[in-house]
Amino acid sequence: MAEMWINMGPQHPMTHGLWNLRIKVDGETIVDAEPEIGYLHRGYEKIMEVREFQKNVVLTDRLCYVSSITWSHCYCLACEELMDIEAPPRGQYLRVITNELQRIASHLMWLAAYGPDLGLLTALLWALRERELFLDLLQLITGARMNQNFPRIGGVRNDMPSDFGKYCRKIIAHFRKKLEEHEALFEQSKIFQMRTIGVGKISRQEAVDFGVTGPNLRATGANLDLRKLDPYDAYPDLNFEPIVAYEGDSYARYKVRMEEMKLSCDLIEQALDRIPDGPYRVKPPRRAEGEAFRRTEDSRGEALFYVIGDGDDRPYRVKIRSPVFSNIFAAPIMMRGNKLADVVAIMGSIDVCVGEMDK
Amino acid sequence: MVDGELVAFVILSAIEVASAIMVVTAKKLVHNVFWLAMTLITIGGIYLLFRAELIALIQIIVYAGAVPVLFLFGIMLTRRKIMEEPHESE
Amino acid sequence: MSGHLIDLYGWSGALASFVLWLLSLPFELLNWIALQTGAQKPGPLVGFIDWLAGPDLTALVALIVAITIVLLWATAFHLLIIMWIERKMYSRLQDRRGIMIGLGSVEILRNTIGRIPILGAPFRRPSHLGTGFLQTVADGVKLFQKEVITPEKADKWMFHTAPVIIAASTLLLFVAIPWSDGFWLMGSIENGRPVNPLGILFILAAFSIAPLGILIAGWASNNKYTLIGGMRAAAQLMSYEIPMLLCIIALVVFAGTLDPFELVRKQTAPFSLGPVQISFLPNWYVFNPFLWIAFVVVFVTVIAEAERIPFDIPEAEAELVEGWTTEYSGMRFGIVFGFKWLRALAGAALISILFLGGWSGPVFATFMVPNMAAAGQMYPVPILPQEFWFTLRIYLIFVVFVWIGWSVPRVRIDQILNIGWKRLVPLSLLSILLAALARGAWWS
Amino acid sequence: MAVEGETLARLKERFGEETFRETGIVRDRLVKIAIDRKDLFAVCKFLKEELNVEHLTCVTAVDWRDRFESVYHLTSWSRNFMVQINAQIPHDDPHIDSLVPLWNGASVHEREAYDLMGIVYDGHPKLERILLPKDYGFHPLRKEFPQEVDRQYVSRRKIGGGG
Amino acid sequence: MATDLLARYLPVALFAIFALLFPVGTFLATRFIRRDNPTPLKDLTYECGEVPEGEAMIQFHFQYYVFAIIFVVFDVAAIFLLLWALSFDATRATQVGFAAIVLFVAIMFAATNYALKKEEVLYI
Repeated sequence: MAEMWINMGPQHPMTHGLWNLRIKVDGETIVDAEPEIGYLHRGYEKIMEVREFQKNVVLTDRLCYVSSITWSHCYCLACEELMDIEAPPRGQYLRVITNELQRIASHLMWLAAYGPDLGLLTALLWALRERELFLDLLQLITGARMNQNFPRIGGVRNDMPSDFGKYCRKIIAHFRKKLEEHEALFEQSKIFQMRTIGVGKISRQEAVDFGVTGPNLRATGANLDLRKLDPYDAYPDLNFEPIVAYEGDSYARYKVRMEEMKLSCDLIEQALDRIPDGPYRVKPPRRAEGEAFRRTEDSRGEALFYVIGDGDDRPYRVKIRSPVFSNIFAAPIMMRGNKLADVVAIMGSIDVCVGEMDK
Repeated sequence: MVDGELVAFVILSAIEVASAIMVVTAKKLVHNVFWLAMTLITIGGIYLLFRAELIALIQIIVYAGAVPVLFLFGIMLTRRKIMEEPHESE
Repeated sequence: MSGHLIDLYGWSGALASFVLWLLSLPFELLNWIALQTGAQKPGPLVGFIDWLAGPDLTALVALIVAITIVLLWATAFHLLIIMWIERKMYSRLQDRRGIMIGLGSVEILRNTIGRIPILGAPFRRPSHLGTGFLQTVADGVKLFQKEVITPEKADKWMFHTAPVIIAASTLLLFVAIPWSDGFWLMGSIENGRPVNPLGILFILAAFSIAPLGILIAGWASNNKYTLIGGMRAAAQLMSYEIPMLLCIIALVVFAGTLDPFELVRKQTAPFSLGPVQISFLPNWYVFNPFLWIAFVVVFVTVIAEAERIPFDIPEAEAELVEGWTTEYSGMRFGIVFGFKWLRALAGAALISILFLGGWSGPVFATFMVPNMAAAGQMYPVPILPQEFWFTLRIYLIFVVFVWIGWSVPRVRIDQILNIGWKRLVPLSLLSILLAALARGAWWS
Repeated sequence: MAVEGETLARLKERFGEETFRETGIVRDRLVKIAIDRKDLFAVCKFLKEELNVEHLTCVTAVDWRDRFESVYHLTSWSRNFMVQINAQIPHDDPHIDSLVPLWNGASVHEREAYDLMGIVYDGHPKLERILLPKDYGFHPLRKEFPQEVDRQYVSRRKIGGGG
Repeated sequence: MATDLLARYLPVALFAIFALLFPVGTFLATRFIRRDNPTPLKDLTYECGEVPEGEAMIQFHFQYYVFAIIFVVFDVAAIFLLLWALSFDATRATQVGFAAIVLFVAIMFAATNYALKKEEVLYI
């Protein structure tokens, strides 16, 4: 029987962004798959070599437009490590709060994209409706909705408004109720279970071998959360347990992300309870020498910035490690043997963001 | 006065004979199936002229709806060289 | 502006009289020849003129007018309304307002009619307060102007033929669907009642042609997505024809006919099921407990036949871009895409005729109108016509379609086929057995 | 402190002091070693099989003008520590062993390093360009690849001539 | 009755002609309004913006062929059942006739199950 290669992308509804998934099918069964990326490569690592440390925060903001704060936060952590400074406690708590807000917004964006993938456009509108609330909160604290440019090397840009905590708690209480509706829309639908349970399975062994991180790894039963394992900022002060699911299929990945949104709500409330007074930013040195890296738990997995300074006020070399870059190349494992229609159910659950993947 | 029934019969049978010839002569197999379907539909029309309404409708349901689709599915499974002109790549 | 109008009238009037004169020339010539040869009028011409004035041609013209009315009624009226219902309804499900472009958004109308003091009020509304009914018209006009791209590698002849097959077979559904006791095309009058003994079978036959067109369209585009989409569509549509046919057989066991008029007539009577008689309930087959399974199965199959969301895998925009319609553009896309709603409309009408009492409805009051056929006689007409009740049912069924469609994800194709063959077919066979048992073994 | 010290000790015990140009504990749960390129595969195999380093976080290529460096960040999930390996590569012969036989996840990172820096990873099953077009002739992250402007920095003083 | 049948189908024949002319006429009518500007790139087969590799008109492993065969069989069987149902008369229904139909339906049911089981084996 003739097997044929099908291009899914770059102009395809399944690819949320510009990338290409080449699929080899035998009839409707997937024999092999091969991601092809680079359509959005902007040369971040080269550009960052000619800009000063502090100015690169603006660039790292634009790595992923749905979770910009987590990226610039990771870069700031790496630079702080390089310069041997530390953000003051209030700054650290503010970072945690904005990070978690951004994580919820990012997961909601994923949920919004996952619905239409499976043919449920209603989920898109509902999830975007809820995402607006968190964008409003981020706007309240940072002044912008999309590229917030909020973390700074040595802290954060500004303090939070005095009534921020009140609004935050109100919106989180509202969101918790709405999230139940979302779960009803998805999980109580037999068709959704038919489409996702047992689809796109990946074992824990393979996931670790292919460098899969984040919710996709935790869906295979690995209790690996960098907020717990390699804590940064104020995370050691907060009480939480990482979310784990055991099946390793699309449904488990969905479940982990849904539970993580609830966890993020908890974390925000804890951080609001414990946030200390004091300065929120220290002045960093202009120049730095040496090498340093920090990794954070991005909303999609393990984000890492490796920064080398040669004594100038610009980094000598910056390396960005995007979780999606590794996750997406594990997709062929999940796909083999599934049906053509499962491609969307699998790729949607991996949560691809092309901006950070192509750098 | 021209008999409308005769006109209908002549038109239908003309289409039928023409499609039947096309079934045999068309180059691509999918075209053949299309013309076969046309032939079968017009045969349904001729049944109707014989006042066999049920047979005509069953002809359309079974022969025009089901059989060509079965044939097409079968053709998709065939080797490429039968399907159209020889192609050197495979 | 006004000068232009008058000028236009002058031109058109002159043109019209010129054309009429040109048309009359051959007859003048024939007349002249006839006068020259001495005869009063040439023989063939007499027959022609008689035929022109005779009852045959009048009947033909009347039929063409009727067909045009039915076509416009289905495509222009109902298609636009159900598209509007769908778009508004799913917008409500998604917590938004949906299409809202109104007449006031048309600048010319706002500037002309909108200036009239009281009458023009609706045209002065801002564009975000309209009902959005004209949005579908605007979409149609836009598609009308779009370029038609024919892929180079496509089988051109088949590529352009396939949408014609699909559109024609879809339109052909409407010749057999009666809209009331008086508003129908296919049928004849016996004993003062309309009959069409095999009407439902004709609708099924028209439904069964579309898979062929879809398969050919998918193949002819020579595109991988269309090929797979076309095959899926064909497999799905024909798989769901069988349960539909079987469930209609179960219904026929009770009704004993495939005549839509007869079916509706039977459902107008008070409910009676063997020994059970309920006077206030109409005898709709949906109330018959032995046909509940059949009703559900027919409902599901109609959703699948219309390629609506839980079963819209043939199109499946998430993985197959637009399925078998991927390569179509311009009005060809508009036709094959828009006619999916027509299939849903026909399916809703079918459900309504089969199970929900068709166009029967309560008669609140009647008024007398003169009978055209017999002068001097009057006959009663209900205030709310039967077409109203039929349309109401169709729209309500369609609303349920929309409701289901926009709150569940899409089913995978092998799951669709499994549902069709492993669930619905056994269920419909069971429903035939139930019906036969109830009718034959139990009461006789 | 236990994990890092133990890791270093076992590495030294297995390969000897002279293999490592530099060893150190940078911070909690982070060990840094610098080695030559010929020892890379053996060290990594030891790390993976004996010391439970399951996860290769990323591979970075650095152009130090006189030499290349391939930097590996390895993570042990089960024992929760990280190893950073700096492997030196001569500038005129940018070849180093591929780690794909050990970690499949290394594949994409090595392809990226090859694409942007031009380091050839021997033994990689499919060493192709990943981010840039296949017919692109340069390795843009090398320092000799010119950046459009040397310094993207225009101060207010330069524009307005003061203040 | 005989003339009535054709009289009933005269509107259908005319309607069929209209139904054929409707899409054809629409397609022709757009020709006067739209502007065609074909370019080689535009006429390329759509493959998500990539240059298509290989052709679509190939031998395609379509896994639902069995369904097409069962469909034809079922179509014919359903027509038989339809004829039975149309002439079903409750007053004259005998137990033998009823048993025959039950047997027929049971055979259909068993045959489908067998075919689908086989299909699951043949699948892929």
